[in-house]
Amino acid sequence: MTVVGKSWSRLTLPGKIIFTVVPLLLVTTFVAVSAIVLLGPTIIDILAANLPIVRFVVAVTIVLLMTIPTAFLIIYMEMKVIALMNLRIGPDRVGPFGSLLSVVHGLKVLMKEDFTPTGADPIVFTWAPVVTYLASVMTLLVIPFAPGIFGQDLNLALLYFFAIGGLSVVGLLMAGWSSYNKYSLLGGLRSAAQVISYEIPLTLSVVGLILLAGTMSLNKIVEQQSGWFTDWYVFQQPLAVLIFFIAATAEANRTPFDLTEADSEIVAGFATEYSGMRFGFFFFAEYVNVFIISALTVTLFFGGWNAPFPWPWPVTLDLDPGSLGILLLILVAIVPLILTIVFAAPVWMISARIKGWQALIVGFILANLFIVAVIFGLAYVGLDWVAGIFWFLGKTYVFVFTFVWMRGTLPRVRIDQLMDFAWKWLLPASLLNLFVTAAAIVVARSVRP
Amino acid sequence: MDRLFKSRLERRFADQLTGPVRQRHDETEIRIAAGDVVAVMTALHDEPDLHFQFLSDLAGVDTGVVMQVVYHLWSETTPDWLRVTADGLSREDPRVPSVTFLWKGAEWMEREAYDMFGITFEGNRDLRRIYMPPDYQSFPLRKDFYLPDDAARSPGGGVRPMERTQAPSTTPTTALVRRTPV
Amino acid sequence: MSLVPGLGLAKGMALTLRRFFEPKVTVMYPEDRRDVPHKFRGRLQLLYDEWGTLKCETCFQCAQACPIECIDMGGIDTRGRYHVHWGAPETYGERREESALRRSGRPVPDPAYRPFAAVDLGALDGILDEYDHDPAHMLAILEATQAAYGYLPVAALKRISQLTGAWYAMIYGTATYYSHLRFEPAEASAQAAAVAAHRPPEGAYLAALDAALGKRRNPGKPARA
Amino acid sequence: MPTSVPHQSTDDPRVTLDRDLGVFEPVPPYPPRTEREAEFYTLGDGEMFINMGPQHPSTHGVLRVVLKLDGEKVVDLDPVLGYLHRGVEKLCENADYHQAICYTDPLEYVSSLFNEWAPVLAFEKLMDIGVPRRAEYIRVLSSELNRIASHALFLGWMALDLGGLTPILWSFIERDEIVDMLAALTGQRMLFNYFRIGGVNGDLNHEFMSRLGDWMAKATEQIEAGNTLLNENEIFVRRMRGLGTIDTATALRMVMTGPNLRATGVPFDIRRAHPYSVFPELEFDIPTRSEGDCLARYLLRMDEIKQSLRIIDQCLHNMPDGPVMAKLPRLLRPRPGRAYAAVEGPRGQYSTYAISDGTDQPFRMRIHDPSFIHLQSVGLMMPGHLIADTMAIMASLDPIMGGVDK
Repeated sequence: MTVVGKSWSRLTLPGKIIFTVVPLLLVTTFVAVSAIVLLGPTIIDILAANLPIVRFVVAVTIVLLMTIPTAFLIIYMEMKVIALMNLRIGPDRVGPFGSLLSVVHGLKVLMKEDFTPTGADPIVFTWAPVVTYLASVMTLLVIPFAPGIFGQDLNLALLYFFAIGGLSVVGLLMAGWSSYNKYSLLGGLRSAAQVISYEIPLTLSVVGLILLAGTMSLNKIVEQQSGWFTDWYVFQQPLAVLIFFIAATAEANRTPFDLTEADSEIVAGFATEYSGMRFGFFFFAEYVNVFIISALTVTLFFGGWNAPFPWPWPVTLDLDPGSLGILLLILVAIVPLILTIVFAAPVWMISARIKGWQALIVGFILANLFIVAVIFGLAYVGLDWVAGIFWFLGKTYVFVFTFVWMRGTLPRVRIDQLMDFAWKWLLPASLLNLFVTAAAIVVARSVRP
Repeated sequence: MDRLFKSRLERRFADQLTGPVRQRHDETEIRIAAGDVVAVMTALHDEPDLHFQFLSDLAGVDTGVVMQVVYHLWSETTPDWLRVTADGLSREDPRVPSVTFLWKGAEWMEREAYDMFGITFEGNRDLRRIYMPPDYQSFPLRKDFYLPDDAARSPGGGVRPMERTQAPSTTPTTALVRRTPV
Repeated sequence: MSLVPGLGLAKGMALTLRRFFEPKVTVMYPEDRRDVPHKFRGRLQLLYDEWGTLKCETCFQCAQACPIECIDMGGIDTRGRYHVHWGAPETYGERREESALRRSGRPVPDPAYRPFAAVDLGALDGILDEYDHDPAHMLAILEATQAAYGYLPVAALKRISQLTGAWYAMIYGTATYYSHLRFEPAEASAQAAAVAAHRPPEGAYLAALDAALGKRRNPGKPARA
Repeated sequence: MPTSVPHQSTDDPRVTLDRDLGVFEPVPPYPPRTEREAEFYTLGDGEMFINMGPQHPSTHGVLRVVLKLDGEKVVDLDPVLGYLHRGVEKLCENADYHQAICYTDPLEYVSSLFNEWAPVLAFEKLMDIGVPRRAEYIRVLSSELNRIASHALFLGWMALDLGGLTPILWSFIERDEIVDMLAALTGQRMLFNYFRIGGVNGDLNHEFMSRLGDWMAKATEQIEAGNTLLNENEIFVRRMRGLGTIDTATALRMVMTGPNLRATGVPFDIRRAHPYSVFPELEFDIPTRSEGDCLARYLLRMDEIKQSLRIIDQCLHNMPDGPVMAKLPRLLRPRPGRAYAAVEGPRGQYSTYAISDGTDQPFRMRIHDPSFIHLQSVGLMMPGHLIADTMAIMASLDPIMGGVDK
């Protein structure tokens, strides 16, 4: 054995990793820096010339990545909220308050065996979850999260939304058909019937709003609702909101309209034969759908990213941290220290039993929370997109909570009652809403053109 | 104990009774032959002074010598349980008429008695095994049933998953998937 | 159903929301454990006395009484000669198989007692008849049996158990409790006595102990020879 | 039906199977044994079989139902039993009288006390044993508590089979309190094994009484609160009303008993029709409903809970002093004879027919279970309804597979 081999074998595992990774990193950095120096201008030129494409690629990537934590959050929310309504505690072991349990679920799904049942059509069977998932994710592209934060500002965003959203039923039908299982088939066909029936009231309920707004671009619809919360369309179209929400529940296959995966009737519907990550895609798609439907409801009827009240005084923060010079560094170093001591002091003085180091730890945590709060407060006041995202997500999660709440309360309807409700109640109601809106617009224009 | 009821029964079913009417606690027991089951049960069910509308229980019994089928009936005309014992069924081929024409709900109880004792209920539309697998060949509640011997006669000892259940006969039969009536 | 459509749904939703904030009933199991009722019968454990020895005296009463026959126990009898076992094999051997065989009209083999010498049990049946097969007269039955055979053959105990319905282990317990009942012929007992005679007498130890301690022990009970 | 054609696994192309394991056809691989079987397993135009169970989320145990469907509509069905068959009757024949009671305990595992009561009554008749009055009152008290626990669980299951997640957990809270107090009384939470021939195993104790007192104070209020979730829920009521309707004559023909019969308007309750124990001394009503549908069965059980609370209240007030166990010989040997006893359980009539041949083991012990009887009327109610209603109808009859399969 050579000297090199001997000294290598004496290294601990972290040592081995460091000795391998550090030279690699050095080489990579050198190559990357030289590539950027040599080719940088060219790349920037190319990117600048195709800015819309770059924007699209970045948006798609971000949206795709965003769906996963969103789904995790909603799954956790569903577990916890329903548990609390059931007088249980729910997940509480993994992470603080069990909040990482859905992440663990995701890992579990990844590790599980992914099998195809005998008799299934492997190609269709494999592609079905992908179609469902992509159909969900693609609709996220047109939703404006905040001023300037959106994937694409389409003129026909609403139409695009319904068109792509309707695609997900193709995925469910593919899953139901290819599984070679009668329960799956029943689930797939149920979902087809349900989604097609509820597309109509869903779309019709929004037509009145389109008449009012005069546009199908979601950005413009949101901008028209700025100002006080009375400007939101919910106050001009209350019936439409109700119809939209009910139909959207059915579209997202949520309780009480979760007939496609009714576990007490048809086991798990279209997902009966799925396992592993292919099932995970369906699972994620369902929760992403919940988010999307809530987001669209907020966008259309509840003012989108607008705060319910306009900020009373216009603020422009002209902070230029660079002007502080070396002082900035000193501030960054000293402020946390000072704050820690400031927050630790009262804690230390509260009780003689609290030791100094304990008080310091508490003070450090409090100081950090304070700093974060200050930074967010400044950002909220100073940056309009932070405020927009705050309000948008806040309102959206109120609706997500409503979906979960309904799931915790309501039993499931039967398939014939579902169809009756769509065709005999929702469709006439949405038509009525449309006619009344149209008439009101005509009258209003004739009175005050 | 309803003494009047005893005399009523003795008068009404004088020809059919194969033994004395016995009474103990709150039970009145009559014994009839297997052939008379239809007549006696119909009379008990239909006649207004008897009016036994509730079939409480239907049980097979193997006494070791003969087979019996025991019916327990309830009526508002008497405070007693009426026990009707169809007695004297042969152990080789016990046969008794079904009472499903009066109580359709007796169907499964008769199936159970068939499954456990091998008693054939003539007129039951669906007389097949209910608990034991279809290829099981012995009757577990009979007194001569002895597990190590009798269960071994059935393929798999009577324990099989539902997919593997074989044909009840010893010769294998081809699959019979009937799609549409011919 | 109310007249206003959706009122029932709204009431239900309000109820769940109210319960959302109510205190929860979950017991966080490994951290806090509920108190088990005093009468709880599910504990499977043997108790120890304050000196750390097992309280169990291998009396087999629990195994006999166990209605679902889940207790399986074995032990040596008080004289250290016979290994007694009570559990599923005995239970099934004595009860299930036997009664199944008896009812199906087949002979009842008894492999468990084959190693013991066969004895003619004709006399025993007379004794049992005399006492009306009543397990309440067990001691008298056993004494009469010993009088008839000179000792208590295992086959006879088995037969008594069968005919009186008393558990075998119970009869065995009765027989071992009384010192005048014996399980082997008198010659074997005499042999054992002869072996015992070779040991130094117990009194010698005690006398030495008294001398060493310089005081008299409790003179109440004479030492057994 | 071994097919000799090698079948390639889709999952792993290297694996070939000697039979097509992935495809399970509910049609049995042998010629039909009866006309009914032949008729059922013959498919008409546009019909298909669907095999529900034995592993299905809501069959209340291991029940297998072969459904013949026309689209989503159920044309016919064939329940296949025996997945939980333990041969309890045979086991009881080979156990002595005390042991036999333990075997009946886990039959309907949510209402164990009634399963014990029927054989205990029959054996007491067989041996002419009188039971002390205090023991009778304790039996009534504990069994009515068990009835409430069983009904509470039913209410939750019903909702669960209709897709509601919450009620089942709320009713488990209710049941847990009752089961805990019964554990303080009997020593076990589920299989109480409390009734003995000639009395009960142990007197009332302080722990039980204090728990019972706490619970009684809030019981009515709690049960009412849980009910508002479903009773007025439009979705629930619309699904249940008019579903699985059965009329009085048919119910009698199907030998139904208990709440399922009373929901059709017959006030038949063995506690009144053929009184046993101390029920003649107690005051209670027999709630009936005339609709005979799932909603009636559901609401009827709710009324029964109130009546049970009434009975418990009276038991506590009238509880006499005295022993709880009759003086019995250690070895029970009834003289040859026959006895039949029935009790009114939460599902209907539990009864036992015991024959003694003079030994210490019952010669024959027949156990009659209401779940078994009620399950067969599913075949009568189901055709014409949708697949979603199969579970609702089945749940409304409240069968427990432990009792169905014995």
